[in-house]
Amino acid sequence: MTDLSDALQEPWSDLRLQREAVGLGMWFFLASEVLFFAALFCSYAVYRSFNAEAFRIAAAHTKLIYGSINTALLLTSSLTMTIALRAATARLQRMTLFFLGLTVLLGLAFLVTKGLEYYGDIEEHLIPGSTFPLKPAATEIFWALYWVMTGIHAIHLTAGIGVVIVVMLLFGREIVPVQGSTMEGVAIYWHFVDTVWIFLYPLIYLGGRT
Amino acid sequence: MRLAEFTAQASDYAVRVDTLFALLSIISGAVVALVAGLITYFLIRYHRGSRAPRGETPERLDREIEIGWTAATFFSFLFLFWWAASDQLSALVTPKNPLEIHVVAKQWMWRIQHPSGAREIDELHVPANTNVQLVMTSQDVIHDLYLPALRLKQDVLPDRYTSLSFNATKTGVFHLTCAEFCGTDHSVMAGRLVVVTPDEYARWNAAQPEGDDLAHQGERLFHSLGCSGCHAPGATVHAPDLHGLYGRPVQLSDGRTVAADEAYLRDCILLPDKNRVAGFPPVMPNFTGSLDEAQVVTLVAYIKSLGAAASTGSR
Amino acid sequence: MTNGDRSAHRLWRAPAWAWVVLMLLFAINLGSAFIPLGNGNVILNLFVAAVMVVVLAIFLMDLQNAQTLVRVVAVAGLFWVVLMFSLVFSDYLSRS
Amino acid sequence: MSEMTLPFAPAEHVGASSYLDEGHTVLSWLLTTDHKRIAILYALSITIFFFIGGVAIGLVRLELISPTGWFMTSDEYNRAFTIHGIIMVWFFLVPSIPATMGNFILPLMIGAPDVAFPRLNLLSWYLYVIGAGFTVYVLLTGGVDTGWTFYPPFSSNYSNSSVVAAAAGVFVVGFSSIATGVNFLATTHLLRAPGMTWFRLPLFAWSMYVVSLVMVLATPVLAMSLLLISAERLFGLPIFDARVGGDPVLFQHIFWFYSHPAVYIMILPAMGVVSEVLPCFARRRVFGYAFMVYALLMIGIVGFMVWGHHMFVAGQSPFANLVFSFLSFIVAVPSAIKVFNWTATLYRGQIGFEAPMLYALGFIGLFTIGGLTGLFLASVPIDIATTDSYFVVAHFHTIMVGGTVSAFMAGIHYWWPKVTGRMYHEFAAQFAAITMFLGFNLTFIPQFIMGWLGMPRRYHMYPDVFQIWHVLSSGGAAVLAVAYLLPLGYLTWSLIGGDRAGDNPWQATGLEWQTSSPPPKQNFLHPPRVTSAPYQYHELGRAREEGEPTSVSGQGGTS
Repeated sequence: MTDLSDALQEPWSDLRLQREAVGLGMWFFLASEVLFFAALFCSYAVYRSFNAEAFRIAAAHTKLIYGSINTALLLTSSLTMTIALRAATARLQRMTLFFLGLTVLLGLAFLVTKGLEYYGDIEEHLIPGSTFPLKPAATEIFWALYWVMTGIHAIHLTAGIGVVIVVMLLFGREIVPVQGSTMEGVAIYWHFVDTVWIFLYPLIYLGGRT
Repeated sequence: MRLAEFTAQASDYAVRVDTLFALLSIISGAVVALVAGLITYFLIRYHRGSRAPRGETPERLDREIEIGWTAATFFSFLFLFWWAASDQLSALVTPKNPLEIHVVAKQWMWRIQHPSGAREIDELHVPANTNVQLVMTSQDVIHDLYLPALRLKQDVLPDRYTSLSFNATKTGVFHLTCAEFCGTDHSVMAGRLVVVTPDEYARWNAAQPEGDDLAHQGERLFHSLGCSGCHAPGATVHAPDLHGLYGRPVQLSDGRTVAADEAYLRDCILLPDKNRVAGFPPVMPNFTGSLDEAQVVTLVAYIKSLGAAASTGSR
Repeated sequence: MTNGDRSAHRLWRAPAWAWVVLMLLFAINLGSAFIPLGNGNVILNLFVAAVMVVVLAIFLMDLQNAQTLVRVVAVAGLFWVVLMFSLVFSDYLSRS
Repeated sequence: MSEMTLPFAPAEHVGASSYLDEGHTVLSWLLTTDHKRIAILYALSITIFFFIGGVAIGLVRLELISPTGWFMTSDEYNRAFTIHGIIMVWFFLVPSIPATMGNFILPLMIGAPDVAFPRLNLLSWYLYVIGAGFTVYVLLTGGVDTGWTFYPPFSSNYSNSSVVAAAAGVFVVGFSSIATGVNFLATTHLLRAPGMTWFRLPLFAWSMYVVSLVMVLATPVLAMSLLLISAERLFGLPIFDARVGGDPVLFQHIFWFYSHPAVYIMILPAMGVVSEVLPCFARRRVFGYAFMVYALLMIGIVGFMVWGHHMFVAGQSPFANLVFSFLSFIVAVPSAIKVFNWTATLYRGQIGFEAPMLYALGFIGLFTIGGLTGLFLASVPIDIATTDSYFVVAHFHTIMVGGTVSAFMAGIHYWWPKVTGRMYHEFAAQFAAITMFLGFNLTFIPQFIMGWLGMPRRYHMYPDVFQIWHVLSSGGAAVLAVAYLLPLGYLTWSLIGGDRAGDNPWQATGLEWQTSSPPPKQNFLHPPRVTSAPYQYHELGRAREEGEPTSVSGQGGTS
């Protein structure tokens, strides 16, 4: 059980309590993140309720295929992340690393798809400004929100990927033992990013398809 | 400049606001006196080493005191809310057929357009004892029309109409100024509110150089911009008839029904795609950038006059 | 991983089921978007999304095993979101 | 030694090395994860920014002596009051008490060896420094002129100043408050000493808990509002652009969803400090402890529902105005309860007039005035008449400066001996406290008056009928400036020439007084155990009357 004491950090005297603290701290941070996105969703809701038609027209120009592929990718990455966490708790180091790697790959695939989608959007001049092709004017608001929402989500995901890679290095070189409190926080964060996407998907891609 | 330009009570509403202010001041004064008095008394009587008796107060009493003053505070605040809210609600009732004066704010001036067509800058002439409604919009950032003598203030927003209703009871010259920070010369975006008797107001209007009233200015603009090419009854292009439109409910192409008020008409001119009327093709050009707010005001006034004309049958 | 195999099996079975449910819900959302329901579309879509998030939170984020406190925190965020939406809309829905 | 009591200045503490002796290099400070050292880092940085913000407003007050201005252009004036607002709100008031006293005292008070995430704590200070860096950059590149409220479309499309950099600074410093908040929440939940139940927590710890909650839940919304106007300014994404159907008022909703609770971020810790200082110098338990806790929670939660009272004239619907007006009256109830409870705490006390007590009494007076004028502004008609006038300016300064800064000074003096191990010069401090109270009133009472008379805020040039009030106010500001500079002098002097304080110079209860001054790195040489409710000052008094040896009983002791 020597590796257990390695996992302990100041000021904790008990690994169970330390994991609990990391989980709790992470959940408090997520509550904060929820409010961060809530401000964005609230703006979206206000504008959509007053410009339903414009939002329908604008949403029809989003790339449904890319959005759907990305939804599947992220949902799957949540699965691999959960398995990685369970493996870490069971102290299966190689399995943890394998599933973390899979998660990173799925996340990167998401970003690549997102990049292709952005490329298509830019080709179609779907950036609010003088060359913006859609009418009425409020479609610009939808697309402004589109860029901000997906952009912020992508930044969150990129941060998540970065953290997972760092954690993999720490685990791989056995600087930090897998069963410590680290995985707890990483996994909760990753799922949260997925959660945000689950709401973004219908709001951005599923409007105006009928 | 005299202080009375700010502090005069130029309307009944101002008197009511001052009464509420006085009431709150008295209550607050009493609370401050009570708290300060008690603290001072305790500080003197129970300063360290004094001979006043000490000892515990019974816990049950503490609890009752606590509940007592919570309830007392709560109910007095409820009373104050009721008083303030009823003042507010009575002020919200817009009087019928007010004299409608348009205010366009821009960095850093106030442009006023009277229904007669008279215009002025940084000065607002209004008749006393008349219901006046200011309909205001901004050409750039958010401004705020502040009339201290009327105790009134309202933000003036870009691309939206806000309004301010009052009935001034005192003639005289009062202050008018911008209260929402709007950039470099915010502090000098000020002018005068001139309350005159209705007779003088009529005389003042007549003396203004501009001959046409707002609606006629709008009519000229309507023709010169080519609006009449589509919106005239005999036009070949399929466009909505504007006669009697003002105030009527309009069915839009996305299923909503809205009242054709000033904001709606304004949007129709500047953002024709926002509220497309059901059954018409989207061919209306967008006038954003080619019209300033003052011109939009005249066009809206013209369309409103069409509504009035249709109902009286004079056209 | 010699004796880890059987336990590994246990590790991924429950999450895998949750994943299957999530993918099904996702398919429902995607499919229903093409059925004209008017305003019903967005309501249905958001409802399904909410169910997905609940499934994800309970089974993948392990709220099922979490302490009461953590669950309270998870719900607290939502309470404040409701506050924000209801008070913001108290303005917008009553504007004339 | 019984479980209940701890002999005063126990022998075993003598010779224990303090946190200050754990390394003297600059790096030992910059890389520290000790909550006490991080508190000191924070204290130094916010002091610097307090004086930068103070210089800005000093220039503004000097300029306002003349109704037509005399040494600034209007643009310079606008930049001066904007930078004053941004720095004072986000770089001084918001972190003031939580990041310094909260960081230092909270773990001690609940008997923890450190905060839950010490490295996150250090990160939060670095985030503050990065945010501060942006702000300094803004200062050096000519400033920002939007007012601290960043209202679009002025901020997004019209201002010609460093709006994005200023917003970035505030955005980053926001994450430092979130980090502090998360840390305190986890600490309070999981690191309380054995026996420290929730209803044995001192009120300062409770206030830190509630304020952390508000920080964590409100700050991200500010971050988003600033992000959106930056996106609009940088990339032309028309989110609040009325020309395409956007609504600038929506920004105000989002902004005030944070910025009203931000007032509670500033005032709740102040209430916590005063709730520690008053019972100590009145030698009396806090009157109605449970009600004080509920009041804190009520203020924290209902405080989120009142933001619309900043928007009564902004184009918000009249119905929403009434809803927000009602909720604003409701949130005033718990604040009133707190004032009554503090007053009742003095009843039958043994009141001493040391500097912390004077500051705390000043707080109660100013908070009462500030709170009552809040009722004026909660009433829609009076708010319509006075919003955006000096009445509002005076109101929120009375709460935020009169209240929070008084309490901040009270706390600094109260815990100074614990933090440094030295006593400051008592008379100098008393003098400064009284000067501060008088200077404050001289500054802001004229502002209340001219605000009600109709003087709008953010005015560079103003109608000359208000000059007398402006001159009085500027005079008061000069007195206030002296009162703020005095502590800088005598507190610094106390580090060199102050008397040794001893572990518990005030004979206060509370776990932070049961360790040595300054405390050792791990806070307690023996893990403390708590056996009774806080503020057992009456026990102490009784013990003294009965001629028992001086001992600090009450909140626990070492086990």
